[in-house]
Amino acid sequence: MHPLTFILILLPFVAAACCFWTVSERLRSYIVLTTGGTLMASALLLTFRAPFAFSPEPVWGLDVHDAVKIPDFLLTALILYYGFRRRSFAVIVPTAVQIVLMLWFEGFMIEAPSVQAFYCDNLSLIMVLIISIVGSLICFQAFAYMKIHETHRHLPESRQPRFFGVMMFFLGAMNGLVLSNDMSVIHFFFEATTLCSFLLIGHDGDETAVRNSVRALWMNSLGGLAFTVAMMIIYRNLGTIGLQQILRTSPGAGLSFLAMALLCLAAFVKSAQFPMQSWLTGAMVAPTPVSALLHSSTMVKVGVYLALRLAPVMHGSFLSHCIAIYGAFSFLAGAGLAVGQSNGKKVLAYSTISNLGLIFACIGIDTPESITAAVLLLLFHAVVKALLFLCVGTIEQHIDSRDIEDMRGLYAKMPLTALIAVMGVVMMIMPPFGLLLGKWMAMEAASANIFVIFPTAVGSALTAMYWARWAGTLMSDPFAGKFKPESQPPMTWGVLVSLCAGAGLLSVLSPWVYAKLFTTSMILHYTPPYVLHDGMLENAWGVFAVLPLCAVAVLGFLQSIGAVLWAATGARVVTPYLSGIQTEEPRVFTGPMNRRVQAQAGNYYLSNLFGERTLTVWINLAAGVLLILIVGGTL
Amino acid sequence: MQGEIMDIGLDNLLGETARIKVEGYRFVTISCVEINEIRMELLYHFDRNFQLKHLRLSISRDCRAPSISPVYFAAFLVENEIQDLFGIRFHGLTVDYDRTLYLEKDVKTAPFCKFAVVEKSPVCEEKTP
Amino acid sequence: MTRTIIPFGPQHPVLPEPIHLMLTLDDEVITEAVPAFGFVHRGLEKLVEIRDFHQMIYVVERICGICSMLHAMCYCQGIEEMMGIETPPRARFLRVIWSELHRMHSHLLWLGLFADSFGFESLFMQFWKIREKILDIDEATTGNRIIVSVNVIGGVRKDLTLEQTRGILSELKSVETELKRLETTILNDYTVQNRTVGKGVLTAKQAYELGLVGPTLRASGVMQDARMLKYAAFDDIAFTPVVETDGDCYARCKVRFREVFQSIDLIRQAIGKLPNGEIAVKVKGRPDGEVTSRVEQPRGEVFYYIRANGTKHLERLRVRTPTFANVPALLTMLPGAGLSDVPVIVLSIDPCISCTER
Amino acid sequence: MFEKILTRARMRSPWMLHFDCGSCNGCDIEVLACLTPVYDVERFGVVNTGNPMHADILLVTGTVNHRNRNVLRNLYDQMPGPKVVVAIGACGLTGGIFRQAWNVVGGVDRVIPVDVYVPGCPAKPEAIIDGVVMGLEKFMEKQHVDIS
Amino acid sequence: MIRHGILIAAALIFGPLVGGLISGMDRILTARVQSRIGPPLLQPFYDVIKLLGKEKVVVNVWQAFCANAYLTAASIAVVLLCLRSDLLLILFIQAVGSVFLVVGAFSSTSPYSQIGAHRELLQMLCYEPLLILVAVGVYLQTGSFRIAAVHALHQPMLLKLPFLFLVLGLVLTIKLRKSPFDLSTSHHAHQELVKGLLTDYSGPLLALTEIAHWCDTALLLGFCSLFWATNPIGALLLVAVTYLMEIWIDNVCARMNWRWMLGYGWGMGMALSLVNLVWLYAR
Repeated sequence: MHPLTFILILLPFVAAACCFWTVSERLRSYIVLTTGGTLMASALLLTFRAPFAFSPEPVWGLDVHDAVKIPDFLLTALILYYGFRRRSFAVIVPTAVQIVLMLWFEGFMIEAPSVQAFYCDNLSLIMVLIISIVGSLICFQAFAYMKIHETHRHLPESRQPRFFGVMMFFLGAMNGLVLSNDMSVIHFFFEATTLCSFLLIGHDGDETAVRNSVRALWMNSLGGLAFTVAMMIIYRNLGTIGLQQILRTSPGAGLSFLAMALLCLAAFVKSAQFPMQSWLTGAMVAPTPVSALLHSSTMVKVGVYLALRLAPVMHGSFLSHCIAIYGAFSFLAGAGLAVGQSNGKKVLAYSTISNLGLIFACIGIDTPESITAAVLLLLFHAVVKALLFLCVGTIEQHIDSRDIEDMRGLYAKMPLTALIAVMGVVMMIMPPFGLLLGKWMAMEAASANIFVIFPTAVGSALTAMYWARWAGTLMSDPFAGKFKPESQPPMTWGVLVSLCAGAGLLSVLSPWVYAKLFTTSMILHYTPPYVLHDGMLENAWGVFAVLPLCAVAVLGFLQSIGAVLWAATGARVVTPYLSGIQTEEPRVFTGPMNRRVQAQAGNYYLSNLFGERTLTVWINLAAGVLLILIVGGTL
Repeated sequence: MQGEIMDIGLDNLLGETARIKVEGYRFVTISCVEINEIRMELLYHFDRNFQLKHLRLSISRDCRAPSISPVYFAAFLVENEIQDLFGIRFHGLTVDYDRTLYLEKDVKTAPFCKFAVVEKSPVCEEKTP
Repeated sequence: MTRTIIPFGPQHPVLPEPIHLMLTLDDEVITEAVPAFGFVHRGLEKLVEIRDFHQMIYVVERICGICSMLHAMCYCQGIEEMMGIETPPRARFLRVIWSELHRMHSHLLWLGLFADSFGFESLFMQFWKIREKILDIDEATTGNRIIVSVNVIGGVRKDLTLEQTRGILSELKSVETELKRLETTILNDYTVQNRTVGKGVLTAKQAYELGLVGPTLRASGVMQDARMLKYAAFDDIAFTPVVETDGDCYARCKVRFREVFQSIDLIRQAIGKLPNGEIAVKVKGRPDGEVTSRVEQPRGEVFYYIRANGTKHLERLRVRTPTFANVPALLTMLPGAGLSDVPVIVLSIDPCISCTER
Repeated sequence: MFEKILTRARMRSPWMLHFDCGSCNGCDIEVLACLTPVYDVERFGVVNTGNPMHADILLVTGTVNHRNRNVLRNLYDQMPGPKVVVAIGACGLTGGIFRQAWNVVGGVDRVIPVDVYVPGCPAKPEAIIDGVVMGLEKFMEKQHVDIS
Repeated sequence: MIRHGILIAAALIFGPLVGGLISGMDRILTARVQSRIGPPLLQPFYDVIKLLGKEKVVVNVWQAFCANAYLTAASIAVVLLCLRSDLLLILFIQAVGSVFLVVGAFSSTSPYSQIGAHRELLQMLCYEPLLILVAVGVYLQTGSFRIAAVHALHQPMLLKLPFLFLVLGLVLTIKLRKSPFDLSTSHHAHQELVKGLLTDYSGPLLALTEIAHWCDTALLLGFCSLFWATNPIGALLLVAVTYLMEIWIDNVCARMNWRWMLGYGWGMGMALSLVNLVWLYAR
């Protein structure tokens, strides 16, 4: 297990350095491919090893805690430097305070911590799998993407070495974060991801990119500050900064809920929950692989990961209830804002916020069922959302727009990508796919709480609305004769297809994924809430027939495809109904003055109901109140 | 015929119309009558409390008439109709169907004319008022 | 805001007749409405060259099937004025009776279609059920349901017997009671009011300046009704126009609904005062000169300009139908309305496209 | 066997599309009147679909003019087979009183094939219903045509 | 296993059959309300058989996919109802059908079809949360989302969930496309959107959507019947009364617009559910 852990954490760092110094594109692609492949293999191998905990032998008298200390300071100092360089007061102040606090903590407070440096249970394992497999796939796709991206932008010299360097570095940092047990080590990786995010958002270097990257940086450094303070309070109260040690304290034994609240605050910031969502929506200026990797499937998941870790100790507390309501609210608000968007990436961003909110709600409810829901949502959301992001990226490079309106009838232009995107949408909202399984669990678990179930119910309807609208828009197209997939670099379609297939397969296997995660070694020590038999997940009050439904879905799918073939061969093709004045061109009718007019139907974005500008103010206000409630309630 | 009839020329049509509007008359319609090979007659009918007033404009077939639709919006429809059916062109129409209100694209004739049915491009313009 | 462009018509289930409206919408709110015509244009006015002035009655009756009687009446009155013919009093009263019956069936038809335009199918059925009674009267008295063809120059072709007048009065009685029952629904129902009140508002000034006519104008508070010209027998019949002031679709509905009762009243008066005597006079000579003639049709005032040259063929027949005058109102009312209000607003002027284009 | 059931179903479920081609409204409103309580053509399964994609029977009233002939053609083409066209009224048959007007093409059969002619000016609802029922019988002949 | 097989087969056959019969009865009753005689009882079946035998005319081949998927989802939902499975799951699957119907309508470029699709989405937006809340009410009453638990009750749920039953009635009105909610498409075509989202479904595909709609009807009425699950006669009576109310509402209302629907549906539905749920929680 030691080598696997080290490979997972250190190999990306080495690869990052190599990428950074490699000019040759071919060599760089080999580096990334090898690293990605190794990471995937190691992550898969790790599944057989978990759970475990260990500390490596000190090298030259330095254990992991000490080894990270200096880089941690360097990293924070680097953030401070960027704060000065961008002249952002909002970055400088929290970072400076953070450095001072850290100096005090490391210098005066902490004594040799005797905690294990690394710890891996099923939760970490899921995160590692997501990071290593989905992350690597995204990095592969980034090759094809960045090539076109840079051609579009006519850069004098390629910035790809830096880009891939940061991406690789990020993978290592993420693996480190989820495998660490020592909170100060986690803090180091936490800050590292912030920095990576900052660098990647600002990658294109234009004005909006820089502005949005600074916004992401200051918001996240607030999170970092909250994390530091929480760490100090915990150490003062409990005398340890090992996560497992904290979790083992029985509730009420000197555990400070303020610290928990602060940690949750840090988690909310990382997961871009309201009212700190604007950094994530701003981050959409980054190249799409970045959005896919950092801002949907991995980095934003750090927040829910942290909260999940802490869930057992918060069980039944006021804080926990507040988080549940806050999460449900976030789910609703995110979905509402997504309805009002026509910018594809923004829809994805809000949908991410919304889904993370749902996960938080599950964590807040804190029953075995809801925790199961949270974990499944986390897993499936990562895969499917990454897929959708990559689809949008690919589409964007073909049609030069990320607006949903411009994707109208995309099926005619790029059938493969359009179909995969529609599949992605289907997997987002429909049974028997994993996300809906998670949502089903979440709703059944939330039913006991009226404050949670109301926003969840409405939010879920909104979610279905904006996804269905998008899927429909992609397919909105006059009759296209035969299915001819567009030509795309293998790196692109390969990744898309494998993510899509992977998500589908994972959905079919979800009962066994559940079994693996919850029954072989219980996640977070919860008793497994569902019984698995005949491929169905059952508990006392509900049953989700995963496997039978999958079987029926496959049959239905095949039959429907048969219908498509039937329609494609035997049917007469007519132009759509246009009040009898259609012309031979599919969308054109003869209008007034004998002009040929193109009929069109724009999507409804209900801008006066779900307009971003007005709605955001109210949502931020409400979320602010809830946050005050969360933090204030613990005092 | 009921009501007062005024003969007017191309140059004072718009002025008269505007005056009539100020007096509170409503627009009723325009009737076009083909007199002979050259002349056409446009009758502008107005109404105020069931009192009719008619402006009679004699116009050469190949002249453009000024449109009164900027004064009376409702006139645009009938002017377009006359354009289509009699071939008299109006300029300054608020909504100009360009002879497609009733006619298909390929029709170059003026279907309601007895004497000279083929449309000619207008050669004379009236003096601008 | 996203743009939507819809071809509304020529074939569209809420439009009984082909007219095309190119609607541009932002989020179901109309920003622009451009109409296209010519789907019904036949060029009837030019038929004066082929048909003589007697035969033209049959043509003008078919300008529009719904107001056919009033077209013919207007035409005949014009020719009569031109030729100096004095129609016998009984014919004038009979014209009033049939024209008001025509107005009733037209308004009932409209009320049904209007109810249908906001999806109130059962109300549509009820109004059309009542309307059948009027058509039965028409059929019993003239031999045809819709195009009654009673007018000739110099009078009418058919007479009413005493039994027939009694029959009409008793039928009207039952029509009146049945209509009273529907009053609460069409005027006071919450859902109906929701769909009609405040939709397609025209102020009195707007309505007047656009040159609107008929119920559309009167619903905006302008008291103008061609029956005030006291043509036919209206000088002997007590008559005050129905006027509403709100100027919205609801007001138009109310005006028409009240006008049905008014028509019942007018018919009763006409039958009560029906003088005895001839129903038509012989016509001699050919028309010459020019004349204008106006009659209040169900949809508003129709304007005929007739020019004759002493031959049996008229020189020019110009018909300005009420819908032709009301179309500009449509273009003023539609922008700003919602897509779901389009049928309601379009129907609120009671469009008759076959009149408009002739 | 299935053919029999199908033909039976077709004859019992004629969905109609009404297109006013330039009629004077006389026949139009009579067509609508067929749907209303006194005549209630839904007894025979007739539904006014208003949409060519769903219709089996096309009821055309009025004369064809130069502009709406394309519309009529379009609507006819959009209807899935087997389909029946019923021309209603004197104008729909020949152009009627309007046939000499300048913008009149003539009867409906100048543009699309007509199966049933319903005379009258305007045609009475009874006649229209009769025409529709006669149209239904055409389905017997058409059962093998039009659909592949 | 055999019992399950029989149940599934029964659901697949009788679901649409019952839905079709109800639709036939609906048409007769509606006609009677409108002083007409109306079509024969089996009219919906004639319609569907005729449609199945019509020429294949398509606008976009994916409509075939969507119509099929709609039918599949709708019938699975009915099957699960008969198997007395999880209520929430059934609702989700039912929603799948609607989504596919909408996507199919989107795939035509006709603006009528697309606007119809949008309105259908708004209708779903209106009724989906309400349906979930009704299911939550059932859960709070029985302690389980399984329909089997409803059947185990000793007294009708209606007594404890009267307001939620009203909410279900509201949903039913929207779902059955009755006035005032026949926004996206309606049974008779006199509306601004022609046939709305069904505009470009034609022939056999339209038949599929029609059968699927029967399934939906059967499903929702089955849901209604759960509120008096203790007694089959009571259940039947409840469903009959509910459906008569629907027909009555359909015939005394004008069609409203979607803004009103969202306002009224959410306002009324949420308020009623809130009252009922709070009462259940408080107990």
